Amino acid sequence: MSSIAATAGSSDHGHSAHGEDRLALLKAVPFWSTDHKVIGIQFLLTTILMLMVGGALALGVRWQLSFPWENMPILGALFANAGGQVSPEFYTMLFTMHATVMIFLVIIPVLAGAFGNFLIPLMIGADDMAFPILNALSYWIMWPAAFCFAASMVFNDGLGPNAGPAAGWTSYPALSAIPEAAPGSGWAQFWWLLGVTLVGVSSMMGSVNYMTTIINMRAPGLTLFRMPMTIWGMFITAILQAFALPVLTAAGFMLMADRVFGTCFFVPSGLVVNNAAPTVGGGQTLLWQHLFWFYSHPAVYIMVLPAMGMVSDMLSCMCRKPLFGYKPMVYSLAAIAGLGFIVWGHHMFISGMNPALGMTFMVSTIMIALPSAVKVFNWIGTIWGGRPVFNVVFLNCVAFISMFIVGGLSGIFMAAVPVDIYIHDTYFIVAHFHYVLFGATLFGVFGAIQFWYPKMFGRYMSEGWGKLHFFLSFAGFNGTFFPMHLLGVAGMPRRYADPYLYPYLEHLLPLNQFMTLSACVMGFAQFILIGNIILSWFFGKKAGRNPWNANGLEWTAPSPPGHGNFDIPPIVYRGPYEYSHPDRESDFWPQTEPPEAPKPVPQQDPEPAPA
Amino acid sequence: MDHAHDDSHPHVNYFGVFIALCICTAISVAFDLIEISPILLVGLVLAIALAKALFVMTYFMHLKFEGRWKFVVLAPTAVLAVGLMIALAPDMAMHYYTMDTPQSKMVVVTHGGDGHHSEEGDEGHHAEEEHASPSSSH
Amino acid sequence: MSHEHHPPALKMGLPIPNAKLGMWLFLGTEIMFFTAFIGSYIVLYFGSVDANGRSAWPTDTHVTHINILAGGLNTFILIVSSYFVVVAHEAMTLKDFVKARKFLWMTFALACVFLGIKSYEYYGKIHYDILPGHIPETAEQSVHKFQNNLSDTLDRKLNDLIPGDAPLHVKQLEVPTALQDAEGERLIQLKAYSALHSEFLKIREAISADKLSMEQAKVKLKQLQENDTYGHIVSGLRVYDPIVYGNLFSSTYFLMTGFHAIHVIVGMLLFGAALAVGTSLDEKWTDWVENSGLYWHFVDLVWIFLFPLLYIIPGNIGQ
Amino acid sequence: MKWFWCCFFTFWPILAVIVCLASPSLGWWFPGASASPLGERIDDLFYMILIISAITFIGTQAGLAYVLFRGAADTDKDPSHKAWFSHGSHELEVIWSVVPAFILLFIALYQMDVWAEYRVKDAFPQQKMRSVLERLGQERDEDSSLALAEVTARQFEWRIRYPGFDPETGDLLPLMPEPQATDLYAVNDLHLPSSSPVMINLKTMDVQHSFFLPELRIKQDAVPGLVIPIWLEANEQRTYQLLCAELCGWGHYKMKARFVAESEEDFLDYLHRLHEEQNYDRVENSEDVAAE
Ligand code: HEA
Ligand code: HEA
Ligand code: CUA
Ligand SMILES: [Cu+2]
Repeated sequence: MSSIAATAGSSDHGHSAHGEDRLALLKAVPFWSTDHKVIGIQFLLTTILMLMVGGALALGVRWQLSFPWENMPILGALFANAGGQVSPEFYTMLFTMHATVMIFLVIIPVLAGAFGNFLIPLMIGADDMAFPILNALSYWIMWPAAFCFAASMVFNDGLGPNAGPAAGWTSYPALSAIPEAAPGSGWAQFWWLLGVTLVGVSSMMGSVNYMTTIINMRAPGLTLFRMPMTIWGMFITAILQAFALPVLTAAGFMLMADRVFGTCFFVPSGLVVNNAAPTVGGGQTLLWQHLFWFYSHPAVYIMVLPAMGMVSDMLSCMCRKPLFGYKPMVYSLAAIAGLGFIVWGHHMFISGMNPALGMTFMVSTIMIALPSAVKVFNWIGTIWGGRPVFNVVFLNCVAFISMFIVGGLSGIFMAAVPVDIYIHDTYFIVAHFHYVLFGATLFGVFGAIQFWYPKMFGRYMSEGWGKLHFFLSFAGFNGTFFPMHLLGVAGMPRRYADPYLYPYLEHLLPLNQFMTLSACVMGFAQFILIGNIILSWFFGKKAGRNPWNANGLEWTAPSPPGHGNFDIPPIVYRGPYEYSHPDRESDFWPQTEPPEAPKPVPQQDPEPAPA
Repeated sequence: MDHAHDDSHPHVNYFGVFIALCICTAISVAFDLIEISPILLVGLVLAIALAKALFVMTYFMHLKFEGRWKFVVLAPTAVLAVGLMIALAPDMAMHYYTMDTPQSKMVVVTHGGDGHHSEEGDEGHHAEEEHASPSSSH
Repeated sequence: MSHEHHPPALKMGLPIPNAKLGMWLFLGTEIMFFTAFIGSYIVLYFGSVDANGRSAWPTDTHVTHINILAGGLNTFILIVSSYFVVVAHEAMTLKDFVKARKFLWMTFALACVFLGIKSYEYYGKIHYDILPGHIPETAEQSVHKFQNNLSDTLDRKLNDLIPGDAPLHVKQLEVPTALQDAEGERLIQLKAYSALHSEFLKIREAISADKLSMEQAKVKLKQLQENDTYGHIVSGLRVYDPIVYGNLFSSTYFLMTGFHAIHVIVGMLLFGAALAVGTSLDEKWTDWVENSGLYWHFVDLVWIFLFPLLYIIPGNIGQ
Repeated sequence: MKWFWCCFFTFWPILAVIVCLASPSLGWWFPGASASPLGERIDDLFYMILIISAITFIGTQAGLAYVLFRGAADTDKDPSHKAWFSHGSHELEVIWSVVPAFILLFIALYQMDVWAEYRVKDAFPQQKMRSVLERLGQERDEDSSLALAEVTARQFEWRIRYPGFDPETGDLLPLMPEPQATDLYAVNDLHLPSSSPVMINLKTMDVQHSFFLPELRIKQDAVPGLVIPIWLEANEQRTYQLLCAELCGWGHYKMKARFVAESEEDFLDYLHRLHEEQNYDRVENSEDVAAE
């Protein structure tokens, strides 16, 4: 912990007077506040809560896969009746809601909602978002959405094996469009769709807000190519959201209408479902898949681009070295986003899509590895020749790179259509997306929590506990998800409540049990994270304005920043990655430091009286 | 309505634009009344719609007087909007595989209606008749 | 709204206020929203094929009860209202708030007219039961629908004649006793009912034996309607001709026009907010009027495309 | 501590590689060698991508380990020494975009044939499929369907329809799009001739399902409202697993069926057996039934 440890402590003392401020930010959390920092923290705490909910649902899934049809402890007693046994309907509901919670209430809101909100104004030197009220709404609308999801779990027969949406998070019709097709999903599916629409509205509000803020409210001197990668990531994510999400919202309305008003966009006529009368209709089910993936493929990049941005910033700071290839990094981010719009069909290779489309989508999908490759190599290049500090932030960032490579490479297998014929809808897919979603994004988020925590609360998080959390998460994660590749190759289909019905899968049971064990380790490791977050509020080492000796604008504001963020309006003179400049004494060069400064001042900290 | 000629910052003859839009609408409706080949009609009517849209955007929405950012905002949506439809077409509009629905097995004969505008006529739907080849699917 | 903190010379970004930029970006999202609807409509239109592999979309305006003149009128109304909005905004920038209010009011009124015409069209659809999920697509379904409608009519009549909560089949059993006790008008009604009911039973039997074609059903209904005793009960009934892909047609029609109408209502709310402040409308509202105006023009734009796509082109292409 | 983490990030890729190398022998690998020629080509493609990505994986992880170790060593040597001040290298950027670009383009183009053969109707081995039908003695005219059976998925079973025999000549009839009086039916039991390509039509009665033969590496969704042709060719005469691979409701996991690949004679025999079972009117038993 060379240079960081050396200087970080020095600014501690000046800010002990901020104690009052620090709590003020937190105290606002349960209430309506339009301050972007409060909203960011609200989002962060909510998503961590939801991570536990989604994780508990995942553990339910894992239970059934390793101890099929045995009574489930804890969760079983709570939810499933029939003596705690997981019924097939309940299993379907478990993985549907697991994915829903993780994607719509954890990953998307933690990136765009929590870090987007907290960081965008601070990193561009603005005092708040462009539309603070809209911003607050975009948080509070999460709760009705969460309520809808909860309602979708308890509707119909109440908490029970027959309740809940039963069509997976992809919600393919006709299963999702015809109530008779999934007995018990009656209103549940409707509530689910309503919930998705509401999170959609929330993200849409957020994205318009972020775009406006980033375009129009940058501090003087902060040109586009001086923006930190985090901001680029958030900006491009917002663009993706803005242009892809409305399509899903529209499709969601169509599906809702199919269920409720008797329309038939996704229901062909003449289907005999569950011995009911043949359907009256005329629509096409594939239309939903196209519209859904037109959003949800860009959405997977929504779930990773901000993390890529944050990792770039953290890596550069932790290695005390400029980001390797800043412009290629920006362009590749944009290229991923652009290509991301034209690859959605790779989820539909074997869905009866026109084969010519299949080929087109294969080529575009494989080519998306190119900008990703540029990013990976540039991250490695950033560490190369740097002076890394092996702290929790850095470890999580390295894990991000390492895991993203695995998840990305498995993406190539699936992008190759002939191979996808075999591995589609097997656990290979499940492995792939957990590697990118948890392995990459969540580790990035863990790092980001550690990194910006001092800015949020004015205190450091514990390094020791952080490392333990990292170690257990990493080991548990790989223990859970690496074997899924092998299950996939062995042909184990996903969304199976009982794969062992098939002789050729029987011998995979022990492996599955090992994975469940690892999942428990990983799951319980998250308690360490939560403990670390809570305890550090009270006992963490106090941090000054710039605990990591970083260059970004956010570090020139007090920790935690008061309302309006900056006590001195920042003016930007350079990019955010001028670490270890050979002509300077200190190994960092804040963006706001005027170039004509007669003597390099190591610690730029004018100690203004707190407001 | 001549008071529209007030001069404000961008000098636009809003009333003129308005008249142009009305004329376009009238032409569209006129196409409906005259005999004209369907393909020509589709082309013309869509062209007119596009023209109207451009009128509204350039003058009423003041895009003519905005900076280059307008392209940055509008070009991606335009490309995506058209692209989405083009990408949907091979699957949804043309069918690579045989359809297997009752409708797709019927032969629909339309005895083209005699006139256009007997609005909400007294009888029910009367012009179209289908000769469904006896739906033998079930 | 927008915070302009930095001196303009140092301001980064675009030379337009945040609110306007935000509105434009929002309109970008709206374009994609309607693209999903309109795009789906177009591909479904061409994809709804019959045995010849050609689109069998119901296009005849007599069948679909699409009224091109009503659509054209609505186009005109939206254009006028768009024009009024620009005039109102111009008046705002010139600080002529009286004039601005006048034009905002007129816009608001025109939006109401638009919705009125829209409801008239909807009413026509509802009247002919061109509603998603209700439309028979084969002769068989037409006949069944006729049977169901007849049965519903009878049930309603029965409930009128024998009020109470008892289930229908119980009431049915009470009819003979009621017939004995009744006199005067009630007796006539009851007789009509039971005569019709026995006709209904025959029809039902014929239908379940597949012995009533649609043409026969029409003749039958005509006979029923001409009957002096019970003709009046069934006077409102109709044997609906089947419309192939009618359900999909009405789904898309209601989806697109419905969401457009919702946007119109939102626009009215935006203008309503500016009008609600009454005479205290002042320059603080200029941005509001401008941005609501942008939104309103977008609503107009959507309609400009819906009009040819829903009204003119299908109405002419089918023949 | 930092050395521990360097080793940590080096160790796990090594472990991953070892696990992968060991897994075939532990049974965590393909369910047997591919049982169809197309499947063999799919496997080959899989292995090709596996090799490319293994090289990439090892390469990038080794690179990562190298920079970590080097970084750790540097901070050890001279704590006051600053990091390398570099904003990147144009040449490197070009190299590491162009090289992967070629590799990726190669992967993409190399897949096309197999995909076309599997999915593009004109590229199906129609000649071979026709000759099987001829050997089975099917009366054919030019445009009768090449499909030998129609598989209809439904919650939660597979229904199979075979063409029947001509009541007069006893010849096998072609499969008609609409059910015929002569058709033969079976549930969850698909029989087809082996060792030559045969085609089936895939349909669904209700929601979306997916026809999955893991040993043959074949998978195709059954889409409501569409008839999708699939062709397959089993190398061996034996019974294979048939699963459903697309979520189709609570019973998705139990849409278990079997696919029996047999010789052409056995297949005809099977059809004859089906024919007899179906036309067997239980006359002798009718009294027993009435007695009950
Ligand atoms: C954060 C989320 C995320 C990310 C970033 C990605 C990234 C990628 N994904 Fe993934 N994907 C998902 C989330 C994500 N995916 C989810 C959630 C699903 C399943 C949804 C469901 O069905 O429920 C899915 C499903 C999915 C499928 C569908 C599979 C199926 O259902 O049959 C496919 C198919 O092509 C695919 C491909 C890819 C590719 C090619 C990338 C690429 O972007 C990866 C590029 C990165 C690299 C390749 C690594 C780095 C590069 C190098 C080291 C350079 C050298 C490499 C080579 C020369 C090969 N993904
Ligand atoms: C960001 C997204 C995300 C994340 C983080 C995760 C995390 C996890 N997922 Fe998730 N998963 C998805 C997204 C995600 N998943 C998606 C999109 C699907 C597809 C669904 C579909 O097919 O439709 C899926 C499907 C899926 C399946 C496949 C189900 C199937 O197809 O049948 C499995 C099976 O093992 C699984 C397991 C796990 C596990 C063990 C974790 C672990 O990482 C979780 C670790 C646990 C915690 C972080 C919480 C710890 C909390 C506690 C320990 C509290 C316990 C309290 C009580 C019990 C009261 N997931
Ligand atoms: Cu059928 Cu899954
Ligand atoms: Cu994807």
